[in-house]
Amino acid sequence: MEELELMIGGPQGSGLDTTGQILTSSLAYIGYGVISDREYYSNITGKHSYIHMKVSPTRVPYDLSYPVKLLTAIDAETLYHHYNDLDENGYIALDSRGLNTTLDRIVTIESYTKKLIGEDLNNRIGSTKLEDIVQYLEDDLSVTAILLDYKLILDRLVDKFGVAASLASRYLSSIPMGVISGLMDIPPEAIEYGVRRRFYGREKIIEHNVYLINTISEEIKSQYGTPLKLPEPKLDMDEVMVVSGNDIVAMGKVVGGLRFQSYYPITPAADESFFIEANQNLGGDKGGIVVFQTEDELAAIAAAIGASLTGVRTATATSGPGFSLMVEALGWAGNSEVPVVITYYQRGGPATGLPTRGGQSDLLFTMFASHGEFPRVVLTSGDHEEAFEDSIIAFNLAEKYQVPVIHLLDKYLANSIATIKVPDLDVYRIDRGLIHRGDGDYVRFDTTKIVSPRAFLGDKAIIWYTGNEHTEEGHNTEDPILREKMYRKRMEKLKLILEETPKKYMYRYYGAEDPEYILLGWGFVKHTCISAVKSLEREGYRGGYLHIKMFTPYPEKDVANILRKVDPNKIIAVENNIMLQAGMATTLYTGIKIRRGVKKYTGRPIYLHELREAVIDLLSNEGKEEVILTYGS
Amino acid sequence: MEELELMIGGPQGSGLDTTGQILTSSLAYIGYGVISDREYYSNITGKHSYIHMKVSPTRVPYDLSYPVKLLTAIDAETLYHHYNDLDENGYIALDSRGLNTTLDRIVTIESYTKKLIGEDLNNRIGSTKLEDIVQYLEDDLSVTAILLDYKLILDRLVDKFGVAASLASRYLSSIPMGVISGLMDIPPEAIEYGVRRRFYGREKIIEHNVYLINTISEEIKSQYGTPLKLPEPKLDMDEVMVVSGNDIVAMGKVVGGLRFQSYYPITPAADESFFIEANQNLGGDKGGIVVFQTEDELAAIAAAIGASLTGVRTATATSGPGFSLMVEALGWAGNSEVPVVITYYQRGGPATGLPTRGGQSDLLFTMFASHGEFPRVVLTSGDHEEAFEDSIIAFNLAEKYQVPVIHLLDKYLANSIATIKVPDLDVYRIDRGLIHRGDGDYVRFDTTKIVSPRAFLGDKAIIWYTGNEHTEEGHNTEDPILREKMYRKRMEKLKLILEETPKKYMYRYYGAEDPEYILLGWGFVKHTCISAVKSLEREGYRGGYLHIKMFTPYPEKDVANILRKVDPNKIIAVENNIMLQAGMATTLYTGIKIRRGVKKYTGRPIYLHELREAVIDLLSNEGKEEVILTYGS
Amino acid sequence: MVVDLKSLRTDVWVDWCPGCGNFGILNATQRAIVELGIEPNKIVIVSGIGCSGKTPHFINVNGVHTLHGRAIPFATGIKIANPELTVIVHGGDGDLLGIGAGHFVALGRRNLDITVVMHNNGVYGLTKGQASPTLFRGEQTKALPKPNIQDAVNPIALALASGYTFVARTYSLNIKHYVETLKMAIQHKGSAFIDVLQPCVVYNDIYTKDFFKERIYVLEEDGWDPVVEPGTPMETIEEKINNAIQKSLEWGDKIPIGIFYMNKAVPEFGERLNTLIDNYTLIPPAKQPIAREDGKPIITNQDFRELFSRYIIRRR
Amino acid sequence: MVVDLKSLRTDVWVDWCPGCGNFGILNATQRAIVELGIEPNKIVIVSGIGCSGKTPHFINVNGVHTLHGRAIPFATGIKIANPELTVIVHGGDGDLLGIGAGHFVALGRRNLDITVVMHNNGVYGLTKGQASPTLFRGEQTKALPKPNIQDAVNPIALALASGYTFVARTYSLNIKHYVETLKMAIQHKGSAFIDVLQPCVVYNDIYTKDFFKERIYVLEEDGWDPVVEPGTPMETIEEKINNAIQKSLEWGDKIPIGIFYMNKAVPEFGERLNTLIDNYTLIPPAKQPIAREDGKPIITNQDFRELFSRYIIRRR
Ligand SMILES: Cc1ncc(C[n+]2csc(CCOP(=O)(O)OP(=O)(O)O)c2C)c(N)n1
Ligand SMILES: Cc1ncc(C[n+]2csc(CCOP(=O)(O)OP(=O)(O)O)c2C)c(N)n1
Ligand code: SF4
Ligand code: SF4
Ligand SMILES: [Mg+2]
Ligand SMILES: [Mg+2]
Repeated sequence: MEELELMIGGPQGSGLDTTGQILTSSLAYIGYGVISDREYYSNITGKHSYIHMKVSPTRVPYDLSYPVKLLTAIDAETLYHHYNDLDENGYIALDSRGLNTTLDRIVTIESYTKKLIGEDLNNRIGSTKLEDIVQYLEDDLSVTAILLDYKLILDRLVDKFGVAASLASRYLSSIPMGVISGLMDIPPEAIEYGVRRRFYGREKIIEHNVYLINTISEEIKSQYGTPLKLPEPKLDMDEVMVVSGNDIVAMGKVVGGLRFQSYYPITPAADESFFIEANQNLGGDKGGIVVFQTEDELAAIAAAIGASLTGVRTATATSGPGFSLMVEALGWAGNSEVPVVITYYQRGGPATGLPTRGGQSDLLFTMFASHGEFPRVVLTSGDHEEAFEDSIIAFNLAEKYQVPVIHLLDKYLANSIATIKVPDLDVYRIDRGLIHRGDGDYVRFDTTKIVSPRAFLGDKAIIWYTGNEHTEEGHNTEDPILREKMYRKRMEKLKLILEETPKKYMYRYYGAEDPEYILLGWGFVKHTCISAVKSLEREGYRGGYLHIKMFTPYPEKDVANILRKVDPNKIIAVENNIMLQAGMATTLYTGIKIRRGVKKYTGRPIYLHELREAVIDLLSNEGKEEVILTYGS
Repeated sequence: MEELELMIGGPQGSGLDTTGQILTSSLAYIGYGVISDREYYSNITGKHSYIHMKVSPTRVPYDLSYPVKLLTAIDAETLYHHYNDLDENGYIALDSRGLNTTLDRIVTIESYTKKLIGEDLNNRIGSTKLEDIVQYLEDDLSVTAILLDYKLILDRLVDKFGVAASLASRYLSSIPMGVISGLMDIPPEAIEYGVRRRFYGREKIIEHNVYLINTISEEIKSQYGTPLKLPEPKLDMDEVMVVSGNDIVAMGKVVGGLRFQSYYPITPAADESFFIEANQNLGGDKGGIVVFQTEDELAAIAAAIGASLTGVRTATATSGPGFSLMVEALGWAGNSEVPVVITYYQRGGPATGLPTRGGQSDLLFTMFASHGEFPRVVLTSGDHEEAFEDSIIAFNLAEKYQVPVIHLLDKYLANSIATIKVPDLDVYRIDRGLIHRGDGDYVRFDTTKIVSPRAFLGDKAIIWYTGNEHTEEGHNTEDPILREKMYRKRMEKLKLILEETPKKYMYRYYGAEDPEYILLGWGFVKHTCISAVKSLEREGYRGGYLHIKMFTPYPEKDVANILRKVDPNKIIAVENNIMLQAGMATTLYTGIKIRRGVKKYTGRPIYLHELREAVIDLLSNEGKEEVILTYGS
Repeated sequence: MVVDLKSLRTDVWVDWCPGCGNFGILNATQRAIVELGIEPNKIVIVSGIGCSGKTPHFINVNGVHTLHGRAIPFATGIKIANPELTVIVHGGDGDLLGIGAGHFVALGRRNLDITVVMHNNGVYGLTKGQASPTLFRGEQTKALPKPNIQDAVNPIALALASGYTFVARTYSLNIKHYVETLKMAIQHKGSAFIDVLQPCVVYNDIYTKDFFKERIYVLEEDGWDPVVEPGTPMETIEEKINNAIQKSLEWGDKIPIGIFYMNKAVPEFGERLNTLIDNYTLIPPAKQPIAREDGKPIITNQDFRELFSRYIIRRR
Repeated sequence: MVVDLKSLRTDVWVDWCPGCGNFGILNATQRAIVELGIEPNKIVIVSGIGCSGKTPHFINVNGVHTLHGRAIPFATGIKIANPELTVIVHGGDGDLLGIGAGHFVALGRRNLDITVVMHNNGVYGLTKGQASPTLFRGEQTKALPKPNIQDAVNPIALALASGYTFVARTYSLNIKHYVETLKMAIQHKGSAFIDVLQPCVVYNDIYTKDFFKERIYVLEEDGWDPVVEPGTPMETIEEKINNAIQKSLEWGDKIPIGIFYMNKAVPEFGERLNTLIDNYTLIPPAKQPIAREDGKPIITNQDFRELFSRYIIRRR
């Protein structure tokens, strides 16, 4: 076994988040590369949630795929969602007490989902009883079922440590960890390391968890051996960071010089602001970062712009509904040439949509949001490393060109935890662009330059800003000639950005130099596409993946050159939306019509196995325009 | 002289609006076709404003152009703005008392504008004294200057009617009307007709105005003759309407079944709501229209959506800044399949921009506004007739397909007064789409149909709506399969709309069947483009004008077919924006790259004379990509 | 149609946390509807976003689950277009007094006949426990990394300052009191606001059931007279408003619930509209036909000419 | 730098209507700045959209003319990022209490040291005279086709309910009173609100100069004590708030101007931030370096490892 995919499922509120963090830390401590995606409902307690994790000894395995080798369930419901996700010869762990559960007794499953599951189970097995499902898995897939009495296990805590019986259930999530630890042969000190990190300083909790996990692990090993043990890790990192997308963006922003972040809570963006707040003190003389919870997103962006005018690097973080409310002020920033970064985590739309699920359906919106025309940057990131780098670059672009920068990410990235290299900060520079420090004859909007030097409110010069068209001083004007000049000055920044920005921040190409087909994508589809291309190569399809990072301004010439390597019919956009928005943006700027695509908009990520199939399908059926993916619970 | 262009200028607050209305009515009464554009600052009192009017005996002359034959000035400032706008052998009328004014004494002109004017005058004439400018116009352009002592004229009111001296200045704008009336030989009863309409019932005011205008007119005729008299009118309309764009849209909405309009005041949209409010009572048993001023635009759109759910045809009217605030709720309407019409009058952006000037820079924004993907209609109108028709069609599309419809107009249309045919309402049908009236087994979002029958809140069925993804009943769901189904169901409406909507609501083509070049445009550029094509035809350029009306969904096949008649290099987009947004939309959907354009974004309309020149320029210089227009004060 | 508690339930699983105060609100709201005997198709529950926002899905009457902060304007449109509907807004404290505060104030200015029920739990429940506008400065509920640095807004005082003509507070676990209060609010002709104290068992470890149990007392039992009848002199009205505001400042060992203020003398928004629009009350927008049998607009050519005669010119 | 009245004028023509009350506000604001002796580069005037919104262009100090309704949040960002600046908001009554009401309430909850000057003219001036939120129901100013059907909001009461610690009213044509009031508001450490009665000569034919001349009287001359000093007992504070609200209801033959309420005991927002952020007061965001001389981030590799040590794992 080269890599391992596993899953832990249970109700929201049962500690899955913590489980994911501990396990990832433990595995990272041993030296494995890990990605861990978390799927959950917009609900605080009770609905089904799960962690889908991929572990590799050789790389950071971003390309989540199905089937999984191991499924551990905290509750009975889990198996109903995932019995189809298991690999042959796989393993499941569940509570032996729940075996006579039937589907109709699970109240927390939505009726539609229940109907589908019921139909499928009845067709396949003729029963919805858990016991029968287990039997089926054992028979048909040679799955090994590990049945444990969860209550008895938790009672050990009561017996050994005197934990109150009512509180013992808080340790439920240690049971799957124990099973995983056993089957994978994770050493006890690695588990302890992971637990200790998570519950830093809370010794009792650490003790209980470690005890439980490690004893279960031993028992599992003695009974089942260590069939899921991976080869020794071979990644060349002595040190890794275990971070979610939210975390790493926050870190990038801190390094990039963020000193004022305003926000209004929203999934999946808010965790970034909480992270910054938790780390807002930079150490005595460096001061600290203001993290400001506003009354709404209209205020969040307005406050960020206001703060920026004083010369502070400012940002706000939000998601679709919040950004929709920021649109008017975005135009103000564009008009007044204000550097401000909007970190935008896409989730499933439209409206409230699927608030805790992913999507990539806001690209065209960000490219054209707000009435009127003004320059902006739309920058997107495909993985944690890119996200870190882009978070710094975003500020540089914002200040150098005095434009709002929208850093567009998605929930998949935001909520997945990865083990990545600790970045080397020496490669970064803070580029603040042109700054005017004196007083004298200064005018803020000097039309002799495309980017005129910026002075800060509170420094020596007196400055005016306005949302109206303005004179060089910043006073309202309606003079047609001046209007034309000022308008063009602003818009010409787009050309400048395109000329001056290194290409790697605009797009990246992976794969064959002479491809027969090209996948085109952006954001979190990146590694899944790269892996699909690689894997298809082995089957004789020579292809490439074009990863677009900057959509405004759009690197049209380079992209066109790359895409012209293949017939337009051999370009396949891969996106978490229905319109193929990156494809549309590409057509818009290159004139190359992108007709074909792999689309997924269920809120779940695109998995490698389904992408591979879809690409093969499209490459083998010329007439087919789209494949719509729906895998994942 | 076949047609006449004239101008009346004066300070904001001096009654120019009224002047335009009276004059247009008087001319319409005689039988002329008139268009009257009004340009004004974002200011209540004092800044320069003017009416630019074109009068034709044979048509409604939408194609405003320069130079003008007659300039009448209420104040001294006017001539500084318009001395360049005059035609040879033209006429100016101004107050003899202001002749020794110099530019530096006019405080109300912006400093930048003043600088440009000063430089030009000094170069050309070596003086900024009004007297010298008049002299120059007489010498160089053979202009006839009609110098009148305005104060003496107004004193007649004091003498004859005992009007208080302090109030006499309210009649100032009658002086230009008198001059125009004289030079054009407008009969006294036509003047009286126009005045009476405007000041209906206020007999004293009517008397004073009529007296003043007609006496001045007589004097002018006796001194200058009637050099600007047009041929007898030949339009085949017995009856006309004299309406602004705001007015005609309001009328269309009333006819179309609007019963609830929410709005928040904003230029240039608010006049539409005031018009509806003034006419809200439809006559006893028909009831009346609620016109509801909200606390902001977030509330305006929310209230409109809420009202729509009860089965009422609802709309809101706004401009860029307001629409920017409506973006989130727009997505809610799309997601919940709510018919609602947003009448959107574009003005100069971005942000507050040029609040009282025109623009066409919000097209791409409306096409992609709001996070997530959902169907919508973006419909645009090119003149008053189209606007009327589209206002009705908009409701039909909204209800038939249960989608938000954005009816995109511009300030040029909104604020220009035209004489148009009284519409025949018998050609219109109210299409309310599928409606469910009973109770029983109804579900609101029946996925077996693309458009499922709508029930109204308050009728028999119980209904749920939500901004989340939802079940057929309207409850939140996160089921991936149902999500995919519901999402696709919504998006497929776009195809349906494209298939079922008559082509004339999507695009119109004017000009040669075998063109050598094609102008592509939308909105108020329509007639100027048609006239340019016609006029260039006479000079040997055979061309056509493609007028796009619907941008979402986009009639890509038909448009591509038309555009393919010419080399892509011979397609010229003509737009009041810098990005060539309709051109971009066209590339996006057809793949035909539109590189060349005539752009104007000074906030003033595109004039025929400058468009003609620009098109010739582009047709004669293959390498040239753009011509930027800036004419107009 | 017989409306009973059972028929007011839906098939949707109520996904609030076990022990959440929202259950009390849900049950009591259903009970009030039953007791008032309003037909389910004539009620609309309009909600914002949050745990509170899910309420309509659990009640078998019309439900409109809108956007964060916008429940009031959606509800406003519904009520104005079809005044025969009973419209109840359910919103969170963040929803109504944070992002929605502007609309909250505006509704007071209209006295439109809507009942606003605020689920006051001191936190942003659904986004995992940030401070809401009703949490006091210095307080640090469970999910807060640091004590709250914003002052609380006083919902009762804000409602009074905004012009609500019915202002009350109740407690989500005092079902009886809630039911009575809601019934009176619905029956009141005008904008009604109910501040419902609602324990959030997951995130608010300050304002718990225990906390409230000891402190809550009922205003009505206290010889309190909040009612303004038509004809009451201005000074008395002002005095009652002032008393109500003063009462609303009481938050410590004793916390009053009950009706703080109720003014029957202010014309409702529909009445106001009726002064502008012919027959608004009789044939409001939702009752007006817009097309004839043959599909033509109800406005005929002749109607059009009459309505807009001022804009039509017959050539001389 | 010597700041005198003349140097506080700009070259921009003041395009308000002749006789507009805004001229008084403009002059008096300049005068207050001169009298306080604040350097122009350390003041920022932040405005919304409307006739009132144009104010900053006419004063030779920093000016930020923002969006309709958003002046307060823009100002909030400026002040928090650089607390050494004196930040004054100029907004219309529509701007602050209509579209901006949510932010108006939120500022009160923070007690951030900003002064909000509301140009209260009862109308939406720049959009040609629609009713603003301060116009009473039933009133019909010049441009209204029909009498106003929304109730007025009481700005003073709303400010008090929202938590402003300095709440005053003045009159745009009583320059002396305006100057004194504004000076006190600026000097007050906390959120200050001034309701400025401002005749709009073009659209408001009810609240004219003549109207105000007869009615206005100065609270201070009346033995009025609105000040809360640190240490004042809670009951006294509540009483003062109540008195202030009661006073604010007075609008008829007599209209009070002056300070309605002033509380010196509430910690300002910057102080609150200082409890969370090391040295916030000393080195607020605007004073923090973010790069080293060589352009590298001020956060070194070592700093990074220290700050985020919890997220870094050294392989076993
Ligand atoms: C425009 C927008 N911003 C943010 C959110 C995220 N959000 C969802 S619920 C919520 C707060 C809920 O708090 P509250 O209104 O108090 O309701 P509760 O959950 O406590 O009942 C927020 C901020 C959103 N849905 N929309
Ligand atoms: C989002 C938005 N909506 C509407 C407008 C149009 N608008 C400009 S000024 C104004 C109202 C001004 O009234 P007020 O705030 O009272 O200021 P005043 O002009 O009376 O000083 C409005 C609605 C706008 N600029 N932005
Ligand atoms: S988070 Fe709090 S308010 Fe939300 S359901 Fe759970 S207990 Fe109730
Ligand atoms: S419209 Fe009114 S408020 Fe605006 S400038 Fe004129 S008088 Fe002043
Ligand atoms: Mg809450
Ligand atoms: Mg105002």
